[in-house]
Amino acid sequence: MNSIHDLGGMHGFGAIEAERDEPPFHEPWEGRAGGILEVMTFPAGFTVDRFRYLRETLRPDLYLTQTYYEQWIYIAEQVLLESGMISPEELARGKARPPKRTDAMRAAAVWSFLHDRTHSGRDLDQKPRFAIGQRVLARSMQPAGHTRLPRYARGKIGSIVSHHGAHVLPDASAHGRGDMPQHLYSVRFAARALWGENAHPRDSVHLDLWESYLEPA
Amino acid sequence: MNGVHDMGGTHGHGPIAPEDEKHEPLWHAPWEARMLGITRGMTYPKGFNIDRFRHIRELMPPALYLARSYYDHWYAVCVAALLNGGLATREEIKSGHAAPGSARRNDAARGDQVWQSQKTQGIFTRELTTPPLFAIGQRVRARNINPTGHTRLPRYVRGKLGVVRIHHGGHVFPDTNAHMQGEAPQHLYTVAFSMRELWGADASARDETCVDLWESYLEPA
Amino acid sequence: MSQHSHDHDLAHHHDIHAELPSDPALRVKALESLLTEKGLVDPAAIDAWIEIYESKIGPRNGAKVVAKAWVDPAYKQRLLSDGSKAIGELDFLGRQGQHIVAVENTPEVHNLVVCTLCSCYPLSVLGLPPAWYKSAPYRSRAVIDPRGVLKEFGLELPEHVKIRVWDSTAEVRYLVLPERPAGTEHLSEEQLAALVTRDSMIGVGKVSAK
Amino acid sequence: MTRIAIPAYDGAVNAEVSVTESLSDHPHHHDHAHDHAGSEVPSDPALRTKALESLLIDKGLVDPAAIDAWVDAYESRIGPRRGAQIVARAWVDPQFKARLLQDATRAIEPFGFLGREGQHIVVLENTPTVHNLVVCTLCSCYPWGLLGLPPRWYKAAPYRARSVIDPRGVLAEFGVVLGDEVEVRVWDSTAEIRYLVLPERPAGTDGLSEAELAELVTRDAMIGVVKVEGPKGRKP
Repeated sequence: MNSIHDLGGMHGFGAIEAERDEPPFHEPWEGRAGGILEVMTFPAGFTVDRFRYLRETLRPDLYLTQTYYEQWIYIAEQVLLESGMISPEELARGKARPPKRTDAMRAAAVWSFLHDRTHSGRDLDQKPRFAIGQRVLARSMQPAGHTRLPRYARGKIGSIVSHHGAHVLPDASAHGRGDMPQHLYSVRFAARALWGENAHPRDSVHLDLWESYLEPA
Repeated sequence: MNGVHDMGGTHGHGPIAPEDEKHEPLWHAPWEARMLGITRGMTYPKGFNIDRFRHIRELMPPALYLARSYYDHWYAVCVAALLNGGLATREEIKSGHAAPGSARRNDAARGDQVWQSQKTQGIFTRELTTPPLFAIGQRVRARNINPTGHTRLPRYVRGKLGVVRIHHGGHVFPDTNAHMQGEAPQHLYTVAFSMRELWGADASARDETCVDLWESYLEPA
Repeated sequence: MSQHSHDHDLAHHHDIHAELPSDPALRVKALESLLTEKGLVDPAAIDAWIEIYESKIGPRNGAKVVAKAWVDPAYKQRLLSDGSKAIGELDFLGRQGQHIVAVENTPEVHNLVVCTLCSCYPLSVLGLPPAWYKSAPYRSRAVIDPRGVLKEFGLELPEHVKIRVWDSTAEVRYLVLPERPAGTEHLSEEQLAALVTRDSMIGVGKVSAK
Repeated sequence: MTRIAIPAYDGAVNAEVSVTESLSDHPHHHDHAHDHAGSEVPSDPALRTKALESLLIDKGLVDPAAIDAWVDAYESRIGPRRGAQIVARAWVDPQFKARLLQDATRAIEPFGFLGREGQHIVVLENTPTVHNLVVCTLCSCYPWGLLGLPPRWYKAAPYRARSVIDPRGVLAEFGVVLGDEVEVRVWDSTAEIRYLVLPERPAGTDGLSEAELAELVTRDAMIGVVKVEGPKGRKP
């Protein structure tokens, strides 16, 4: 979706405020929020792409004002509500109704969970459509759901820098349509192709793009 | 600038939820009327113009721009104009009162002048001696430019091919006027872009969007 | 392409908003008092502006233009070829000099007006824009999903109709000339004008005979 | 509860899904009857988090000790020291460096860094003529397994918006001014590939051990927003 999360190339946000010796968490609740989103019980079929998509559905002004971990809490609430694991009444009142489940991840399992996390690479019989060095056009597409093709690259011509094998397609995985793996490529776009003749002639931006985002140029 | 004000084609803002035309009040709160009157009637810094007004609105912090309502944007612009023009101080804005001993002007537009002024203000056409570069029916491409200052070339048409539909003659150029660098008038055209060109193969084959674009936004295609 | 353009001096007003009351009614009241005290605004001028938009300039002006075009083919011709001049003939009390282009709806073409970048609107013929016209949902979607937008206004157009969206990026203002509804042959110009809605002149509605 | 239409989890697009905006005291900005103040404070996230945690515990959906373990992992076990060890090794061991640039995922396997997203690491080498910079414009993707949690600025709008359109301006804000002859390569992490910048080894570090070199390597240098500086108090 072309929502406010698609920030690449936007103006008006001011200076980057880098903090010296930034702690992992600025408040204890940030750690709790982070932990909840990692180790809580998710509905069957939940994916990292669904997680990202839900973040994108946050109201645009709140997306810009809420901190990162506040957004995670929003995501947790959405997951629980949309899956029916928690009812709106339970969430609003903060009181659980039985039954209570007994299968939450235990502390002893956390370290190996971090280690054995499933990843997005998949085997695919189909041959890659594009070769390294080939010129490609990022398609002009405007899906209402989740996608990882930023607006600023759409309709622009780049060249394939590398092929990463096949990966789960976020556009499908975020909406319960399975993995639908596709070949994934790093594509280099000259800054001038993206931003016009005032951009620096030596600069470039690289994006990881799925095969269906691209067509031969 | 590529700010949040450049909303064409963005998602996530929810339903339009219009009020019924017959029942929608002119003002949703009394302060909205006062804010309109202030905006129209107040004294601005010298050289201030409508393009500058729009640009200052664009410079609002993005989250505020999205969260606040229309006349509240006007409030933000007026406050910024007063502060930047040295017509009021932060303390005065906060207190709502002039600092003791500060100057008082006597040249604000009077109530009895309003009717006449609203009839005459705001003419943006300018005579040009240079002939137009583009003809009606000609294919043109909107340039891919990303200025950090004010522009009226929306992001969603940049780099896209269109057809000139109307030639409007010379018009004040907002990109310079907003920065008080002069009116620098240019030929203005209405350019039609097909929805497929703007949004890709899934868009309607019949529909189009017409956008008013100044000559320097365009190149022959 | 530095982020900090020559206008970065404007940005210093940003941080003041956090120090001001959140209630706009309070802020606007304080601003009005301050401007009055400093002689930067005449409260009577504020009243006069409000009066103009409350009782002098509004969509009735546009409705008169539309009704006249419906009953007078020669006027309609002039309206479509030079909107500003044709509207000038009606001698409205309203603001002069707006550069107006009238676009005609037909059974084949439906026109829709928006301003994606701010909220430009044909004030002189329609008065103040409705809240939804200025809101993010309309501004963002009118250009990418006009059929979906029209559906939200209860207007479902057949596939064969061509939609033309007009994004008002300049000082040219667009007025939609809606189709005259069937069954209105016996009505007077004045009666016809009473049928014309503001929404139909923005292009989000059609005029109905009832 | 405000209701907005979003494509639903089950794949049915545009189903109505309840959202929890009402929990955060914000009047919805489409509701013109409300005041639209900018200084309104969202409901305290600490309270909101606590309420959520209690509820999840009551439902048996989370074990609080597991949250503790997760927090501990990122506070004390997983952080930029990991990436620094890889960089230092590459500086002292040309063969390792070659393998790292060829296939980073395999090259760093022996370090035993458990890898959140560890399977798809790409290492980008900075040289006097090429400077790499990593961003995620769409969300906040970051090599957690090698650098720990991303800093706040990396996740914030200014960096995400500007690094792709004005990388030199961004770098200048971090104190790095690059000459026109240098090529800037920005990497926008749109997929599950995670990028780690291999910074240039600073001059005057010939006598340093691998461990001493690792001490010099900063997180920001491995994101690509700064260069690694030589040891303080030493002359190059």
